[in-house]
This record gives sequence, structure tokens and C-alpha cells, in this order.
Amino acid sequence: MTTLLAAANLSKRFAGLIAVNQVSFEVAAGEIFAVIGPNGAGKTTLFAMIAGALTPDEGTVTFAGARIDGLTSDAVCRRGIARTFQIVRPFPALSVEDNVMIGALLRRADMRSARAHARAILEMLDLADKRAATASSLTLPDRKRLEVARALATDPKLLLLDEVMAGLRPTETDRMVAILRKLNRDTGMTILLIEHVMRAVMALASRVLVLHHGAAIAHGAPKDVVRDPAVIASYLGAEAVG
Amino acid sequence: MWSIYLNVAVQGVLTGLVYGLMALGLSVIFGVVRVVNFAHGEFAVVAMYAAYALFTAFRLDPLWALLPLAALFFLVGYGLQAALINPFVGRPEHEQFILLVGVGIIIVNVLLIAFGPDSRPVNLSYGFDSYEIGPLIVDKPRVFAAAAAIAVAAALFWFFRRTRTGAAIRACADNLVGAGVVGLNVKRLFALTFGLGLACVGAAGALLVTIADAAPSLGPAYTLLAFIIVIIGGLGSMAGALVGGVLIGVSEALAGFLFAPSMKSMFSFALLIAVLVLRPQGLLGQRT
Amino acid sequence: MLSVCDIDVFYGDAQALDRVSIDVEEGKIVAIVGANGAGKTSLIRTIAGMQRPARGHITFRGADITGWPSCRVCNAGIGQVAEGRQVFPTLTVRENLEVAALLPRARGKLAHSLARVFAMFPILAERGRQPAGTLSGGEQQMLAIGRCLMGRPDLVMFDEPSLGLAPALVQEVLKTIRELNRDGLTCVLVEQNVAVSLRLADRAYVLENGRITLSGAGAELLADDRVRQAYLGM
Amino acid sequence: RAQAKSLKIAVLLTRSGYLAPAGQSCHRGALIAPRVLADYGHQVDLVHVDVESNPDVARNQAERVINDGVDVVVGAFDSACTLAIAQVCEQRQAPLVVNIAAAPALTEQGYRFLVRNFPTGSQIAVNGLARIKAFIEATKANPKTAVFLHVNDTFGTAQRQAMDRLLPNAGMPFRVLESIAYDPRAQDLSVEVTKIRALKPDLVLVVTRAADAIKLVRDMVRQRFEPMGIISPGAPGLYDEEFYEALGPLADYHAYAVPWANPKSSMAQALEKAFKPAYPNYRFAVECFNVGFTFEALLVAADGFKRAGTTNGAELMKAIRATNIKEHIMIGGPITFDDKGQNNNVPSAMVQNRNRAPTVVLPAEDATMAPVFPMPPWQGRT
Amino acid sequence: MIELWRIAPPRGRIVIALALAVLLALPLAADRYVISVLTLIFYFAYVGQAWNLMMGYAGQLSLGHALYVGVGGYVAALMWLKLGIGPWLGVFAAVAAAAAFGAAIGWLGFRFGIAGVYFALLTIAFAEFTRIGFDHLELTGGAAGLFLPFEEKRIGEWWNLRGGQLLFYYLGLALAAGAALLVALMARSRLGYQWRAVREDETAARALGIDAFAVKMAAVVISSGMTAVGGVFYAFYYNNLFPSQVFEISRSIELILAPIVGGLGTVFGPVIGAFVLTPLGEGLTAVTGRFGINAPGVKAVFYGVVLIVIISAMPSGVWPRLAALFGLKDHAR
Ligand SMILES: Nc1ncnc2c1ncn2[C@@H]1O[C@H](COP(=O)(O)OP(=O)(O)OP(=O)(O)O)[C@@H](O)[C@H]1O
Ligand SMILES: Nc1ncnc2c1ncn2[C@@H]1O[C@H](COP(=O)(O)OP(=O)(O)OP(=O)(O)O)[C@@H](O)[C@H]1O
Ligand SMILES: [Mg+2]
Ligand SMILES: [Mg+2]
Repeated sequence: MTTLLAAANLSKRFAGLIAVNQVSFEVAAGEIFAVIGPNGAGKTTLFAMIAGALTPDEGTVTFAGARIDGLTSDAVCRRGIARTFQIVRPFPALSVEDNVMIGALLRRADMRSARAHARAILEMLDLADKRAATASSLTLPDRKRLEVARALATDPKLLLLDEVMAGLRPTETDRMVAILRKLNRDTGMTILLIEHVMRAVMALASRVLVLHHGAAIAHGAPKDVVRDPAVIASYLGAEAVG
Repeated sequence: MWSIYLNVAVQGVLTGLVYGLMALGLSVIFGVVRVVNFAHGEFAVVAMYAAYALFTAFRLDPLWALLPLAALFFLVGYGLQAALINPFVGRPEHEQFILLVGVGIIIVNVLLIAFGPDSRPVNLSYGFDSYEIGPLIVDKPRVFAAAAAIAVAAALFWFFRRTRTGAAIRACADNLVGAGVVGLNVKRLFALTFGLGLACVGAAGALLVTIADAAPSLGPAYTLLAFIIVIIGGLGSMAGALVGGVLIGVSEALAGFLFAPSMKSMFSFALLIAVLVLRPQGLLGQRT
Repeated sequence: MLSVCDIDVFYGDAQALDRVSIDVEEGKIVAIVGANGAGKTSLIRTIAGMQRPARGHITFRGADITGWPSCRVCNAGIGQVAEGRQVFPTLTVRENLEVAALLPRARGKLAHSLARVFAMFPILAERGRQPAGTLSGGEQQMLAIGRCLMGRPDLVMFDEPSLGLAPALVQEVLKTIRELNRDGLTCVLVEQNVAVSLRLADRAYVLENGRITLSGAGAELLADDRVRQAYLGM
Repeated sequence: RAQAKSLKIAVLLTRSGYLAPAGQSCHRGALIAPRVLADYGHQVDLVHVDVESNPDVARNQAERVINDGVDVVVGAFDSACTLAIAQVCEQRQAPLVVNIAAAPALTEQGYRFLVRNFPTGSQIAVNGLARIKAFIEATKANPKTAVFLHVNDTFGTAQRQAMDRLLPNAGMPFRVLESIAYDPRAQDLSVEVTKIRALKPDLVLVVTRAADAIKLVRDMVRQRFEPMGIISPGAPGLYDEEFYEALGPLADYHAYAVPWANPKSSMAQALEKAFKPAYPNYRFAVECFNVGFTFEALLVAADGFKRAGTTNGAELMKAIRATNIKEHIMIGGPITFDDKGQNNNVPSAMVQNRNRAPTVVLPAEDATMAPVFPMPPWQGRT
Repeated sequence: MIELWRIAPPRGRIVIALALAVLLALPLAADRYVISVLTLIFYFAYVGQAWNLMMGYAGQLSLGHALYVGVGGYVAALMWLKLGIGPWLGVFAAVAAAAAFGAAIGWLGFRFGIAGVYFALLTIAFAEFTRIGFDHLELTGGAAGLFLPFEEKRIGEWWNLRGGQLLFYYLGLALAAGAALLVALMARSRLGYQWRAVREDETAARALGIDAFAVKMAAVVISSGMTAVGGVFYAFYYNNLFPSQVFEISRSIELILAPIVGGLGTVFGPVIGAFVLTPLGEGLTAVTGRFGINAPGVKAVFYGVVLIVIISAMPSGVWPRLAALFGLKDHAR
């Protein structure tokens, strides 16, 4: 398998706080890769550096063989990386369909085909019946789905998902897992996800990276990682096991 | 020749301080309430007329009228914020803009109806006196006005730095959510702030009338001037307003002297553009 | 002491809380747990008067406080340590504390309150003249707690007080909450750290997508399978 | 309608907006005009419209009043507004009698339904320089140098251009050291004064607007700068009521060459008699420039109507073009128009502030006092 | 365009067709005053639409749009006066010049991340800077103004825009209608979607691959170019240009009132706004005159009050409210 994304020694500091500390990992094309870690571990910051929203203080990001660190977020997206925001950022005054249209327009100049694409994606994410509603009127789970739909509409090679399951009920989580798995299987889309919902992580990811205080503390297959004592202590909580 | 430059620069500093005081009000209001008072200059002109009226009726020197005017304008500001502006807090800028443009139009034209279009002078007994210090000739009204402007600004600084209410207002400016969390009465503090901002304007108006004659049409010009000053100094920064005022005063004066006076405000705008581009938060402003 | 009855909360058209009811007894610790975006913060903000419920009501010590502005709620004795600390970054530590004592109920007791807070968090006394924005995360959290106490509350709502703190500090903060409760303060604790907060709580509610789905004694919920599966990853 | 007894005239003036002071002054002239005109056998009905110093408003209001059956339009002080009105009048064949507006373009753009009983900017400058020369000769003073300060607006720039053209050949006893333009929106003229002071001229020539003149003189006094005199080749400012009010005795002895009401004209005296009771707070002597020209514009219209005997636009215009009025308000005359509709017989008088009143000092036949130059020092004036 | 017509609701189609027919036929019946007021309405609807494009759709607040009116007017007037090139060609130069100004302001503003009030101030600063510059520009007559010949013999030279009221009436109508159409088309184009995305949330827009800088530049360049056409209209309608008139801030304010009052970010907003505000001004003149309270300033006071009332009662504008009233809610944009 070829490596699609490689992060090497990424670090980011905020006014004294080291949010991400020398993190390296690789994601193979077609893989589903998860990043987990306690609140404030630096997961979102790591994503932001890959997506071009933040410039790393140190280290490099390589995507499909080319360096992308330092590129602006729109340039990164045009290279084929789409992201969702943990704190959802829909275009509030626009309709659900128009939100997705904007994503679809990235690779489609023709309005008609962009609209068709947007509708297909809304269909896939069970949002079709809400497409005329304004985004501001959606509930949080729907907004999370919209966030995914919009990112998907840009036809990314790599999809970055930041806690898109948070707040979903178990059945909704399962549905999302199924959708992501289908996408991954059918289109070979690579997925990098941040997740707290271990149920989803276990079901989806082939490999997991665990962050704690900005540093990678474990790395491997999900079932191995959850047994790692360091991970249990820092994240899952000693009590939870005991 | 250097003595001429000195004269020009000193005039610029003195005038700039008074303008700075007026702009200070704008900065205080924006810094806390986050409403841009697009009718700021119009309020300053109302204050000028009020000082004029007090002078003609009671021979009250504007330097003294400053105190009752500041108090009066405080009440006006407090009431205005509570009654009219509060619903617009947090709304898009263009809505605030229309609201205050409406207020400005009303002010200018009510003044026109009430006082007529001609400018109204305040004839101070010392209006034509000046101090001669070596090669430096500075006129008394300007010196007094600048000194008073510094005093008012100092009082305001003292209020914000040393009193608990001042700290509470700064707290609102710092973190509005936090202010709600600790139970500060944000609406009241906003009204208070708008009141203080207009008190500055009231005081500045009283001082302005000693160096310029009151006329309804001055309003928009002063609004623009106040804007330039606070953007240069840093919108929301109190010291910035005074610094911006002095800077504009001096640069206009020197530009007027060295180049064509008719182009002197071009320099203010050029300075404004340069500051916006190089340091958008203003000279003393903080990056948000 | 506090009872929330059937409240709905909307942001625009989006519903954040759906018929939520909770009861808080005097002197107890009540935990509210739930995933990101479940509506925990919304609940706290609603009780604190920073958000208006579309229906339902809230009573505190027998008074209907629904729709009161936050300053009035605070003055009635409900304090809050907000999500994200919300300190005033350019004010000094001392000013942060003093400003919170502007509440009418606390105004006369400034000196006493200040002494108590400094006794509880000596580090704050040390940093008294420093702008709060330059404090570390843990110090800021202490300041947020101290600031809340300056308002002399009878009930304090803690919204994710351990967020972004190192584990050692988390223990510190939780210890403080336990001590405050022992001194007679009623506490509402919102935490994602489910295990910890359930162990601390006398009573707990599980909030999911704006609805209360479970409630009971803390220890009871800790043993509940659904909770263990959904929040503890087991 | 052709047999109408009285002429309906719309008076469009800039009574609000930034030219409000002048517009309102003209308005006072218009308000008292009908009664005075009646005494001279003219029946006029006036409609008063404020054009807000805004050409859009001026244009629409011109259309409206003509719709409402107005026969003649008079206005509008501001050149931009007047030009806007002129186009409407041209298209609707309604005569426009310009009361005041100096932009040369008005009579150069080819309007047929427009006449202007007011000098163009360059005529004002020509007349003004001649008067200034006479003024200096009459007082036997000897100023060697001058600085020319002017406001950088439509009127001031036109004056400046005329001065640049005329001065070299005007045979003036003084040399102009520098021309300084200032911004009409300047809040403060102290730097301009410092700049003049540094040049140490004997004479300061100024083209100002109302409030600016006050700032100018005030700063000269404060900066203890005393030229031999402050003289305007033809501009408002030095003779506004606010100028006297603000400066008191310091307002005296400044001189200006402007068209002026002829104190010896009986019609001017009649107008003054009507003005006094109507406006006890204003002085005709101060307002006679605006009031006089506005009145004369109405007179021109009424006189044309009397001769034409009809309100038909084209015929009325023909009559107005053929105007020849000997008895009128302002110095000079008679009022006649050339092919372009311009009255070239509007000379300037030399007027000097004396005891806080504008006083004609030249030409000698119309003068009520003798000129004083150089002016007495600032100190010790009462 | 056909697409637009197809998606319009039947009632909407009838209203639009009817309104256009009435406006086209109106000169047969209406008097010249009405025609002249309507011409002004068209002008404001047109320049308002241009501003709407930038603020309503792309979310960039400009308070200095008079700059582009002035530059457009001056350039076209100069081309004709000095080079004998008529306005139909001159308009291209005018658009290019104004767009260049727009591009310069946009570049400075957007490159350095200036937004909101700060950007608004930047635009004011440029407009004022240019006003003073033109006051000193010999080529354009400086403050003394620039005049276009207005002679009887030239009337009818429509190729030089020499003509009577009707020429400008129909030209104004065409401009206003054309601008509305253009904005409607743009709004539905890819660029239009990108504008709205940037307006709503620039960070999110960029995460979707939208080059926010380029998109905002497009908005300011198109808007300034469009506005310049309004300037050419203005110059040839009034036949004179004074820097203190055309570049004045109050002109900039005047030209943004209609879209805000009518409804920002909607196609009909600027049109409705112009149809509300201009007649409001005229109506106030008439009413205050009728009741004998025509003291100068009274009208403006009422106007100010009405502005405050409208923005307090209908912050998002008259048109969305009207659309809701007529059950056209989904078509409000
Ligand atoms: N822009 C910023 N400025 C300052 N500090 C920041 C900034 N963004 C993040 N941080 C800090 O960096 C640390 C890591 O934050 P990050 O958002 O990456 O965590 P996370 O792992 O995504 O947590 P969560 O699970 O809560 O989403 C936190 O302490 C956070 O407060
Ligand atoms: N100001 C707001 N405007 C619109 N929606 C909001 C706002 N604040 C919260 N919401 C929405 O309300 C819902 C509940 O949010 P809330 O912040 O109460 O959750 P929470 O349980 O505190 O989550 P977290 O664990 O992330 O703090 C979410 O859908 C959220 O997106
Ligand atoms: Mg995160
Ligand atoms: Mg929360």
C-alpha cells in the first residue's frame, strides 16, 4: 500500500503551551485511521495543521508525495483534503442543499451537475428531506452530518473527520459508521478521524494513534491500543477499567 | 525657521489633544459596547451648541460649562443606550450604521432648525490672547482647552483604572460572557459606558467651541475625524485616542505647512491607510 | 433548593434542550453527564439566566427565577464556573476577584471573601497584580472558582472544570469542589470525565441530545451498563 | 393662462445642507420681494423650495414646480444645483433666472432658457483687482508684497485661476509671494496663518467662505500677525453677521470688492425698508448681497413678464433676454444680457467694514465713507 | 436567464412582467416630474445593486462607493471632452479605471486581513483621499468642476448620451433591470455561491477549497466596475462633475441606503429600497410643504426618523418582509 499522508515531527505551541509535540505518523491510501486522546490532547490542533488552518512550528506534512505544510487551507482542500470542524461551522443563512453545493462546486463548474452531486450526497447522509431548510435550523446531529456532507461534496482523496459522532445516538452512530465504511470500500477514500466514541473507533479504524498532552503515546491496531496501560491510565481512566 | 516649525507642531499638539478627547469617547464606546457611533461628531456639535447657549445665557465660560455638559451628556448617553441602541448591540455593523446615521441626520437638522445655519462663536474675554514664550506664540484658548482635555482624559483613566465600576466596565470589554457569568449587569454597564463616551463628547464639545465656532454642518466632519484618530490610535484603546489625536494634529499641521494646506487632510487619510495596512489594530491597539 | 421543570431551549430554530427537568437538593453534589453538544452548557446557561427557555420554569428557594437576567440570578445566590473559565484576561487577578464582588449580596463582604479565596488558593494572592490572561490554565481555573466564590453563592454550577487541565490538576480541582461542598456549598457538576464525576456525585443525570435519558444516584449510574458502554468505552 | 395677471415663480435655494447659510440669506430676500415688487407694479406669486444643497433634489424639484404650473424658476446659489435646474428648465422651456452662481460654465454650456444677473468668477476677479488697485491708490499706501489665500472649492478655484491669469498684467503695486489654497473642510486655519506669517507679506488677499474668515482673522490676532490689510477680491466671509459677532472691533477695516447694493438707489432703499421690519434680527447692510441679487432675479423675471404679457415660456424668455432695467438694486447697470444670457454690467464696489458695518468706500460716487488703509493695529481697537 | 424565469413562481412572473410593462409604457402617461423621480430611482437601484453585490452577497462593507461613481464619471467625461470618444466607448475605460481602484483597495484590504469596520474605514479613506486629489487635479478642472457641453443642437445625439429626460429614463430602466438580472444570475453562479460562503463563514469557506482572497477581489472589482457605469450615467445626466459633490461621503451613504433598507443580499432589495426611499424623500418634501412646515431641515428630520424606524422594525430589510407577506419566502433571496 502506498502512503497517502505522512506527518513528520509535527509540533505546535500556543503561548507557552505545547499543544502538539513531535508527532509523526503515516496514513496509507484507502485506510481508515483514527486519532484519539483526552480533551485538549491536541487532536484538533493536529488536524488544523494538516488542513492548512494552522502552520506547524516544526515538522512537515506530505500528501500524495508533495509537501503541503504552509499551504493555505483552500489550497490544501484543492489538493484533495477535506475536513469537518469539531465545532460545526455551517453557512447558517443558506439552505442545506446550498451548503453542500458550495462544496460540490469545487470540482464542478456546471451548476446542474454540482446540484445533482449535492443531492446524491444529501441522500447518502439521510439529509435529503431537509435540503430546503436553512442550516441554522438544524439540530446538532444533523449539523454534524451536514458538515460531513459538505466535506464529501468536494470529492476528497482524504477526509478528515473531527468528532463527527459526538452527540449522535448509538443507532445514529452505527448508521454513520456504515456510511463511512461504504464510502471507504466503494470509492477507496482514505479517512482520518478524531473520535471519542470508542464504539465507532473500534468498528472503523484499522489503526489508531493516541495523543496525550500533545505527544503520541501509543500507535497500532485498535484492540491492541485499548489494552496499552499508558492509554488506559491517561485516557480511558484507571477507574473505568477497575 | 525652526521656531516656525516649533509653533506649528505645538499648535498641532494642542488642537490634537482636544480632538483626541472627542475621539476618546468613540473609542471607549466601541471598546466596550462594540457599537460604532457613527453620529459621534454630531453629538460633539450638540455639545458645542450647548456650551454656546450656556455662554450666551449666563456668560458661563465653556471651560466651566464642561462639567455640567459632561454630566448632561452622560445622562443623554445613558438614556440613548438604554432606549435606542441596546437592541442593536451585537447586530451587524451596517444595521448599527443606519441607526446612527439616522440619529446623525436628525441631530444636524434639528440644530439647523433651532439655531440656523450660521456658525455661532463664543466670544471669550481672553479669546484673542496668546502666550509668547521665546519664539513660541500659542493662544490661550488652545492652551486651556488642551489642558482641560488632558484633565478630563486623566479623570477618565482614573475612573477606569482605579474604581471598581471602571474595572467592571473593562471586564465587559474583556469578556462579555465572563461578565454575565459573574453577574455583572451588562446592560447597565453598557449604558454607563455610552454615557461616559458621550460625557467625553460633551466635555470635548465645550472645549471645541473655544477653538472653533459651532455650526450644524460640522457634525459629519467631526465624526470622520474621530474615526481617523481612533483607528490610528487603536480602536478601543484609551491612550491610543489621545496619541492618535496628537499625531493627526501634528501631521496635519506640518503637512499643511510643508506642502499645500488644502491637501493636509490627504495626509491624515494616507496615514490612516498606512496604519490600516501595516498595523490594522492601530498603534496602541491590541491584536484580537 | 433548585428545580428545573420541563424546559425547552432553542438557538434560532435549533432545539438544544427538550423538556429537561432536574432537582438539586441543598448541600448535595449533582452531576450532569453527557457527550459533546448534549446540551449541558445550555442547561447551565439557562439556569444562570443567560439563555431564555422557550417553555418550562426554574425555581430557586421557592422563587420563580425563569427569565430573570443573569445579574439577578447571581444575586439570588446561584454562581457559576463557566465552561472555558471566562476570566477577564487584561484585568489583574485581584481585579477579576473584586469585580465579581460587585453583586449587591457580596459587596459588603469583599475583604472577607478575598481573604477566604486567597486562603484557599494561595497562588492567586501571589499573582494578584498579574493580568489574568497570563496565568496558566490551571491557575485560571482556580481564579474562575475563586471569582465565583467572591459573589457569595449558595449554589455553584461547575461546567467542565477539569477541561484542559493536567491530571494532577484535575485531582486538585475536584478536591476543591469536594471541600467546598463539605463547607455547605451546593454544587452542580458538569463533566465529560464521567467516571470521576459520577463517583463524586450524590445524584446524577445523563443528558443526551437535549434530553434527560437516565438519572439516579451517582454510584448507581456508574454501575449501569448503558452508561458504561456509552461513556466509558466498555 | 396666457392672460395671467401675476407671474408664478419658484425660488429654489439651498436652505439646508452645507450651503444653508447663503441659501437662507437669499430666502429672506425672496420672502420680502413680492411686496416691494408690487409697489413697482409687478405681480408675482412665489413658491419656495429647499434643494438641500443636493443636485438630485434640485433637479426633481425643478421638474415638480414646473409641473405645478410655475412660469419662471429663480435660484439656486450653488453652481452644481443651478446646473441641474438649468437642464430641466432648458428641456421644459421655462426661463431660469440665476440669482447667484459664479461657475462660468453656466453661460458657456449653451443654455437658451437661462440668464444670469451675476458676474462670473473671472469677472469678479477682474472687477476686484481694479477696485483693489483704486483702493490702494486712494489711500496712498504702499504695500510691496502680498499673499493670496483661497478656499479650494468651486468658487475659490475659479478665482484663483482668474487671478493667476490677471495678476501679472494688472499693474498692481505689490508682488504676490505665494498663493495658498486651503481645504474648505479644514477645521482649523492656524497653520495656514503661521505659513502666511512666515512670509511676512504687507497685504493678505483672501477668498474665503463665511466661517473660515473668522478663523483666519482670529488666528492672525492670536499669532500677533498684523498685515497692512486683509482684502478680498470678491468673496463672502468678511461681511457676514457671524463675522462681526465673533470678532467685534477686530472685524473692522477689512475690505472686499464685491457687487453691492447701491445705497443711493431708491429701489434699494425701498427694499431695505421692507427688510427691516421683516427681519429685526438681521441687518440689510450685511445681507444686501444675497438679498439684493435674489430680489433682482425676481425683478428680471417680473419685468420680462410685464413686457411679454404672457407666461408662454419661449416668449417670456425672449422678453427676459431683452431685459434692460435701469432702476434696480445693485451698483452698476443697467441690467442687460448678452447672447449667452450673461449680464456683463455687474461691477464690484469696494466695501470696508467700519464700526462693524459694511460701508461702501469706492467708487467715490456711491461711497458713504472714505477708505482707510493700512488698517489700525489689532491692539487698542474699540 | 431562461432558467431564472423558469424557477420564478407564477405570481412573481406576473408581477415582474407587469411592472416592466408599466415602467416601459409610463412615459406615455406620466408627467415629467414622475419620470424624473423614477430616473433617480433607477439610478439608485442600479448603484445600490452594485453595492449589494459586494456587501449583500460577498459580505464586504464598503462605505466609499462614491469613489467609483466619481472615477467612472470623470473618466468617461474626460474621454469625451479631451479625446472625443463618446460614452458608449468611454464607459469601458471608466469601468476599467474604477475596477483598478477597487482592485487596489481590495488588494490592500484583503491581503492584510482588514475586515468589517476597518475595511469600511479604508474605503472611506480612499474616497476622501481621491476627492482631495481631484480637487487639485488640473486636468479635470480641480475643485472648479468639469462641465459637459449641453447644447440644443446636440440633443438627439444618443451616441454621445445627449438627449432629453426620456433617453435617461429608459437608460436608467435598462441599467436597473440589467443589474438586477446580472445579480440574479451571478447569485446563482458558482462565484455567487462562493461569495455567500465567504460572507457566512470565511474559515469554513476556505476549508472547502474556496480562495477567499480571489473571491473577495472578484466582488470588489465587479462591484466597482458596475458602479462606474452608474457614474457615467450620472455624469452625462447632470453634465457636470465637482469632486466635492461626487466623492462626498454623504453620497456614499446615500447609495447604500436603498439596498440595506430594501434587503441586503437579495435581488429585489436594492430595487424595493430605491422605490421606498426616493419617493419617501419627495413625499416628505411635498407633505411638509403642504402642511406649511417647510422649514429647511424638517424633511431631513423625518427622513432620519423613518430610517431609524425601518432599521429597528425590519433589520433585514423591507423585501424579505414583503416576500413573507406574499408567501414568497423561499424566493426572498
Ligand atoms: N488558538 C489557540 N490558542 C491557544 N491555545 C489553543 C488554541 N487552540 C487550541 N489551544 C489549546 O491547545 C490544546 C489542544 O487543543 P485541541 O483543540 O487540539 O485539543 P483536542 O485534542 O482536539 O481536544 P478535544 O477533545 O476537547 O477536542 C488545548 O489546551 C487548547 O486549549
Ligand atoms: N450560541 C449557540 N448558538 C447556536 N447553537 C448553539 C449555541 N450554543 C450551543 N448550541 C448548540 O446547542 C446544543 C447543545 O450545546 P451545549 O453547548 O449546551 O452542549 P454541551 O453538552 O455543553 O457540549 P460540550 O461538551 O461540547 O460542552 C449543540 O447542538 C450546540 O451546537
Ligand atoms: Mg478537538
Ligand atoms: Mg459544554
